[in-house]
Amino acid sequence: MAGLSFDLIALQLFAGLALGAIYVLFAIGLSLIFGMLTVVNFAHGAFYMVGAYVGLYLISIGGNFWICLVAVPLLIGLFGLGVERVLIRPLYGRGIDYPLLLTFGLSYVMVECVRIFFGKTGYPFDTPEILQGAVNIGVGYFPLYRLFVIAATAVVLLALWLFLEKTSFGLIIRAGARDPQIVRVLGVDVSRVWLIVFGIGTAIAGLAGLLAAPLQGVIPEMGGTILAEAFVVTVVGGMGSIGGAILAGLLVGVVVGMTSLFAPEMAKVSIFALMAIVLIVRPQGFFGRAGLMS
Amino acid sequence: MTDATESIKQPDTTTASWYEFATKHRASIVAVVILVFPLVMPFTALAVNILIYGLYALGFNLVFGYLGLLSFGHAALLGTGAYVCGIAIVHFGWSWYAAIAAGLAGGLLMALVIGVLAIRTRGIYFAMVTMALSQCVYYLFYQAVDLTGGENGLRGINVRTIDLFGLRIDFINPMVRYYVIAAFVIAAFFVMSRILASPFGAVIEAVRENEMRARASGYDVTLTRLLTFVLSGGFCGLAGALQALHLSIVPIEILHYETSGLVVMIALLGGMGTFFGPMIGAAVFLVLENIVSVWTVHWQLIVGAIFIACVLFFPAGIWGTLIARGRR
Amino acid sequence: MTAAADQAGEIILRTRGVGKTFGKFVALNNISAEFARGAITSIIGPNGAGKSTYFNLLCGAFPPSNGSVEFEGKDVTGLPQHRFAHMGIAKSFQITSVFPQLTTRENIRVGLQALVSRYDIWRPRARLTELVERADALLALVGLWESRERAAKTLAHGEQRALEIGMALASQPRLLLLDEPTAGMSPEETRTMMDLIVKLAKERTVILVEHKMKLVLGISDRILVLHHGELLAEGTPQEVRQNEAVKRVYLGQREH
Amino acid sequence: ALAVSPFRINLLQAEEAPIKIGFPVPLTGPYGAEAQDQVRAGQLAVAQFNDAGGLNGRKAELVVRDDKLNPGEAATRTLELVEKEKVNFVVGSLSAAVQLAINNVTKERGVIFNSISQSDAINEAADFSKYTFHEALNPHMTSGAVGRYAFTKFGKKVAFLTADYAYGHEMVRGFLEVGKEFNIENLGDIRHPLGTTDFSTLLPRLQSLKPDILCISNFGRDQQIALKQATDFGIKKSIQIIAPLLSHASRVAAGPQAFEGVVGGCSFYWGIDDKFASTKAFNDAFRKMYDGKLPTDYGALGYGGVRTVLEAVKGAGSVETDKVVTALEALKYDYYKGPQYYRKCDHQSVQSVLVIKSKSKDMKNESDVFEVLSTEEPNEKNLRTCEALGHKS
Amino acid sequence: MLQISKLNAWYGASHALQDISLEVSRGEIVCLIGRNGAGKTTTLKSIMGLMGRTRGSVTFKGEELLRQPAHVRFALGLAYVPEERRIVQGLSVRENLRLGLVASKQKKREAELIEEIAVIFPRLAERMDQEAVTMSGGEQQMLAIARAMIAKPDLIMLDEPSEGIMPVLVDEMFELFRSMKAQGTTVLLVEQNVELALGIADRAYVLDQGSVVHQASAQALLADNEIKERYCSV
Ligand SMILES: Nc1ncnc2c1ncn2[C@@H]1O[C@H](COP(=O)(O)OP(=O)(O)OP(=O)(O)O)[C@@H](O)[C@H]1O
Ligand SMILES: Nc1ncnc2c1ncn2[C@@H]1O[C@H](COP(=O)(O)OP(=O)(O)OP(=O)(O)O)[C@@H](O)[C@H]1O
Ligand SMILES: [Mg+2]
Ligand SMILES: [Mg+2]
Repeated sequence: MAGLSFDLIALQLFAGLALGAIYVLFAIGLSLIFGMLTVVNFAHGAFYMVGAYVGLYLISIGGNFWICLVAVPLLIGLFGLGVERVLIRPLYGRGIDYPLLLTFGLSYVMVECVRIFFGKTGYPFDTPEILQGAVNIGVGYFPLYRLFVIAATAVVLLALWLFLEKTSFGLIIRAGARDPQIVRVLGVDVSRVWLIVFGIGTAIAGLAGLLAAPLQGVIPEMGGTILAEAFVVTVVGGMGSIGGAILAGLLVGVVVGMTSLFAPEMAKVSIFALMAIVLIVRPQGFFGRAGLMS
Repeated sequence: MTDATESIKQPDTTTASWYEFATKHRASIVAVVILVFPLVMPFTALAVNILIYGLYALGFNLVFGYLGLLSFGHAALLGTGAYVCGIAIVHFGWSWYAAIAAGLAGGLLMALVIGVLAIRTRGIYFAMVTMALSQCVYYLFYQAVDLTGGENGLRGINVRTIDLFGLRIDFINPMVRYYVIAAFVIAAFFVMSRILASPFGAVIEAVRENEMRARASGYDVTLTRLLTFVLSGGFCGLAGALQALHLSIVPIEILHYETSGLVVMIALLGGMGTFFGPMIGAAVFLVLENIVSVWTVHWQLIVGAIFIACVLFFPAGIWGTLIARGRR
Repeated sequence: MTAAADQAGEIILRTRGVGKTFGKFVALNNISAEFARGAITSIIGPNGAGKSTYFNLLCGAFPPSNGSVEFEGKDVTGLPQHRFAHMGIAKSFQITSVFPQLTTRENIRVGLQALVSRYDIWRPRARLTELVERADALLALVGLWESRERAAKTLAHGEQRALEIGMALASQPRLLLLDEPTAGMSPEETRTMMDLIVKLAKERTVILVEHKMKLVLGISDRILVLHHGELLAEGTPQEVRQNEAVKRVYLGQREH
Repeated sequence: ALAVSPFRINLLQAEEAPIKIGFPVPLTGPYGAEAQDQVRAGQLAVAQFNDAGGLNGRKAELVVRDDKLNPGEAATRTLELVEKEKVNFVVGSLSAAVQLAINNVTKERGVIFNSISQSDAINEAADFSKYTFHEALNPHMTSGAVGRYAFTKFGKKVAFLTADYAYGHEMVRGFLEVGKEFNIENLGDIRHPLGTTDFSTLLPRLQSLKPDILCISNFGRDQQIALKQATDFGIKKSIQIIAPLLSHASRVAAGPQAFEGVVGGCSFYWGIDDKFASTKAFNDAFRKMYDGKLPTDYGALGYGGVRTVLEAVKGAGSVETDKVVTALEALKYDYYKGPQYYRKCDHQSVQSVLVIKSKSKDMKNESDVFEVLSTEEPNEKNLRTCEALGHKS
Repeated sequence: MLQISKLNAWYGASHALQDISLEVSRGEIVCLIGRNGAGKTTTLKSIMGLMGRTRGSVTFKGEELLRQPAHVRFALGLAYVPEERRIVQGLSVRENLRLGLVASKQKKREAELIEEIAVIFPRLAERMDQEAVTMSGGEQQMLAIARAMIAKPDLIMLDEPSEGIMPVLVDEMFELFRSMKAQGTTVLLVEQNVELALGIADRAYVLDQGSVVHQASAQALLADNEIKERYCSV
């Protein structure tokens, strides 16, 4: 194949990092719920998909993308609160299997409801006007909208980091995941904390869905594929570690970027190969603590 | 973690009469059920699928329910069994029973490879490594188009008649197919019950319960885990081989992680760590999916809702709940 | 009289300069000690002195960072833990560690089985009736006969401690390591346990970690005192009791 | 005289079981909409057959099953259809792997299967049997038609973006074969895994190859996303994108922006009703039955697949397999898009291919999404030869 | 201050506590003694709200507790040191201590309070950033006590605090309880080291098989030979 210029490799690297940022956004909500509540949220992809559809709906009734950017996470977060309260709460302390099964069922229900209300075919989702087009980033052209998504990811991460590190929330959540009873004895209403975390996690999933919509359009099945990728990022980074998720997301992006260059058909399996290697060498992921959830 | 309120295995003196009856005549009940099963199912091919998935879940349950490791890569074991069996017939012209044996061996071997790599990890990480490795297996089979047919799947596993003690019987006949496959499944169930009742069965449970203590008691935890995983691979490999014969094709989807996920669901639905749970889970899941999907295209809504209800109201799974009721 | 008692006085276990570091922290430093067969040796020392760490080295839970462990004349350093159990070394855990969902009897039975059958996947275990009989005998010994059918996790704390000892005994060790066996037991049960330990020591070697000084001083043949990961003192109960350094860092002024 | 007494008719029907056509299609899953259209059109063909009196009064019935786009499920469902429902024929499928699975089950049991989805493999000797018919186009034909059109118009430097599976490879092979005639320069074939949702790491590479034409050989959602993201990356500014197959449903789902200016092939477009009376008749019948809805490409295939079988039954005067096979082989038909017939050696339907371009302006109605650029007439020369497929003679 | 009357509790079907009645006044040290399995832990768990099924009445500062979840009971000024210590895995010593503070209404800064407690348990101060579960048995016990004390509860319940603690420190610890009492904290103590416990306690209850079988002042109990015979040390 034609020569590999420096510019191409640099652009490819950038594309990989950019993709990594999007992975981080997909994964972070999952990681939060996964690592902190020990709930393997199989419905994460469904929340993501519903986020995109809610955005679609809001725009169709006259909203615009910027309103959606606020409203979608809010609505999906509220929905998440309801789900936690009614469905997930009875399952805490029963191990990781039950929430997993329940959210699996829930994802079926959510996807099917969307099919009933919006139909089986997908819809196009236009990139907002001022974010259309590509800009020169020095080594080549790159779509403006993708740059915007990266910025949005950074904002979400910063907010999350502040929330977890600058409040006692992070501490409570980490302790609560391992021994909720003692945390209760120490005066914390763990259920409320869990409720909030679940809400935040799903809100981020919804936001990710909305942001992904202009990249790929919306379709009821859109949550399925990202779920596996999000799991990989979460696990490679070490569960419950935000920093780990960021590092892993970017790494996965770069790995995909580079395999796309040299063996594109392996792009997908490279993610899993990476995960297998990382976990075989370091069973708890980059920043995970050993022993969690065993 | 917390004060989980699982059913404690406590033998009790006051047992419901049906339960007593059922335990006493366990073997005959199973035989009767297997005999009449295809007659009460919507169609025979479904009954065969249930047997096969039940066997698959049985093998999975050994690792999940008894050893306490959640594997998300069992599709690789099932799929390897299916492909090895199919390839033996299509490309090497092996006889059907040799191909089944090859499939079983393929499952064992694949389990050994995955097991050796993954067994060091724990908990959710184990689930993820096994999933990742099984994805790699998927890719391997996907790319080996000449052998496996790649995305188009492996076709041509057409076994029209089979030799049985000199008898040539018509394998196309659905009932014959059912009973031949049922014979294998029953044999597998028998072997499983021996394993669980064996001393090693106790070791498996001990390792699940408390790894540190098991080690101090003199058990090699890693080896026990590995051996259990490999045994499980044998059951799943056999299931895969039977599946290949039954459907006469091996779709690449058999290696997809959804197939791994499916077996988790089946085991949980039926009752993890119970002997008949996997088979019952397979029956309920597949029948439900079948009936509802003929009735409405929105079958996923109903199936999903039933899942949710099961988790909330029958956390021990269908069979697990029945046992708990029966013991009372 | 058993063989063990015949050979009393012979060295069953020896550590040569063993140490253990966790990251930068030196938990145990250069301990050389010998343990005589058939004796009760106690290890005492302040909290965090390194007693449990030392125990873990002796039973193979993890390998020492340096030095070597020798059991019955064989170098066993770095062997996996289950091999230690096969050789006849058993330990009880300081923090209770049982098989929570299994019944009390099954807990013991599984412990016993490790010596007989580990990888037999075919013969029914019900055939190993002898194991159940021995399990019942052990249950009676540690006073859990009545609770034999209860799941271990439903036992009260003290009962679980007794089960812990029973499980250590199950592997028929020649060397028994007991890490605070009576912690959490009522005085009455402690007394029973003490009697039991003395009885056990007739047939095997016992190494004991305890903070209950009356018990320790009463039954030990020899006492090692650890402090900050080092061997502070060593001797008969009398000698140790008189030792000023031991009084200062461990016993305190009150008469124990 | 028979028809006068309703009583007699009921009696007759009770005596003679209906002609059953098994119809496994992926009602759930990403191609649910297409499958729905296949069912609708199939029902139309059955209704027309029944209204015309059936086979001497014996009515037909479509037994629809959801194959969930999964070959294993499809094989199970086909077993159900054959063993339990005792269907006389099977028509259906919407994926290469699924049709091969169904075919493997039906050919073993001597049941006629008319496939209505694309694949090259099904024509090949290994999978073919005398009970196998292929109503749909195959990738070789669409790629050929689109290639012949595009390589003269847009340039000779060609790059490929291909889904890494048999169907994708088959499309590329088709392009390369016609490419030989036009001396195209192959700049490279980048293969992406099936189900890729992000092409951002592949597009810069393609851009740097600076081709005149980019062939996107994939289907469904892969294609929608690839086109959408290629648009975002500004690829269309300098490069003409072509695709062997543009499906109606994909275009609707992805919107005009993503598909704007893309040239591709298809088997049917409702807009050719000014050219063929059969098209008009089909459109009208479909509209009438389904509240003014227009049929799509996959719908037309469902219609053609069912109707050919039923017409052959009529021609054979029986539902006996061998007779129907003979009747099908002899059939010359024009049901919805001009003349067609099944080639003898591989039972491939020889038919026209439309070369279309996606519209983004001047749309008359919501189904008005393509403009037909040219029509390649049915011609056996555009198929792979029987020898190449491994058939004797 | 704490009043329990006719308290019953169950583990599944087994009736672990039967009509327990006892009371603790402000500023007292009250001791619960009894053999293994007598129901001491269960009593404390019921007071703290960790038992599934309970009946009867438990009032604290006049408020009925039984219907309240555990965190509300903490807010009312109750603290509990469980016998299994319940040191949280994956957290450092400091984080475990912080956990004791997240719900407290203390005005002082977190760091200050941690420093205060570190003065009482110097060993913890040395190990602030060690992962807590890797500490020695005794160290973990200290941490569990420190974690409960740090929020300055009105009533602290300790389940076998001297378990695994070395003799010098046991003495110091009981000294500490005495001084806590002096500062107005009420103490409800479960202890197997009966002599020592009675040495600092005001009153004691003897439990057996889920019922209170005896109650008396500490002095009286210490003098009681039968009690001494049965419950006092070796
Ligand atoms: N994994 C580890 N990482 C860091 N420090 C450790 C680790 N394990 C043990 N330690 C430290 O090593 C020292 C010795 O611990 P050890 O458990 O042996 O004490 P011990 O003598 O048994 O004390 P106790 O009587 O309190 O049980 C302790 O200070 C402990 O904190
Ligand atoms: N989780 C449980 N499930 C069932 N029964 C239990 C459970 N925990 C304790 N019990 C039983 O309840 C009774 C009271 O137990 P409790 O733990 O209160 O005793 P205790 O007085 O604290 O004993 P110890 O001194 O041994 O700690 C005991 O008979 C015990 O076996
Ligand atoms: Mg210790
Ligand atoms: Mg207690």
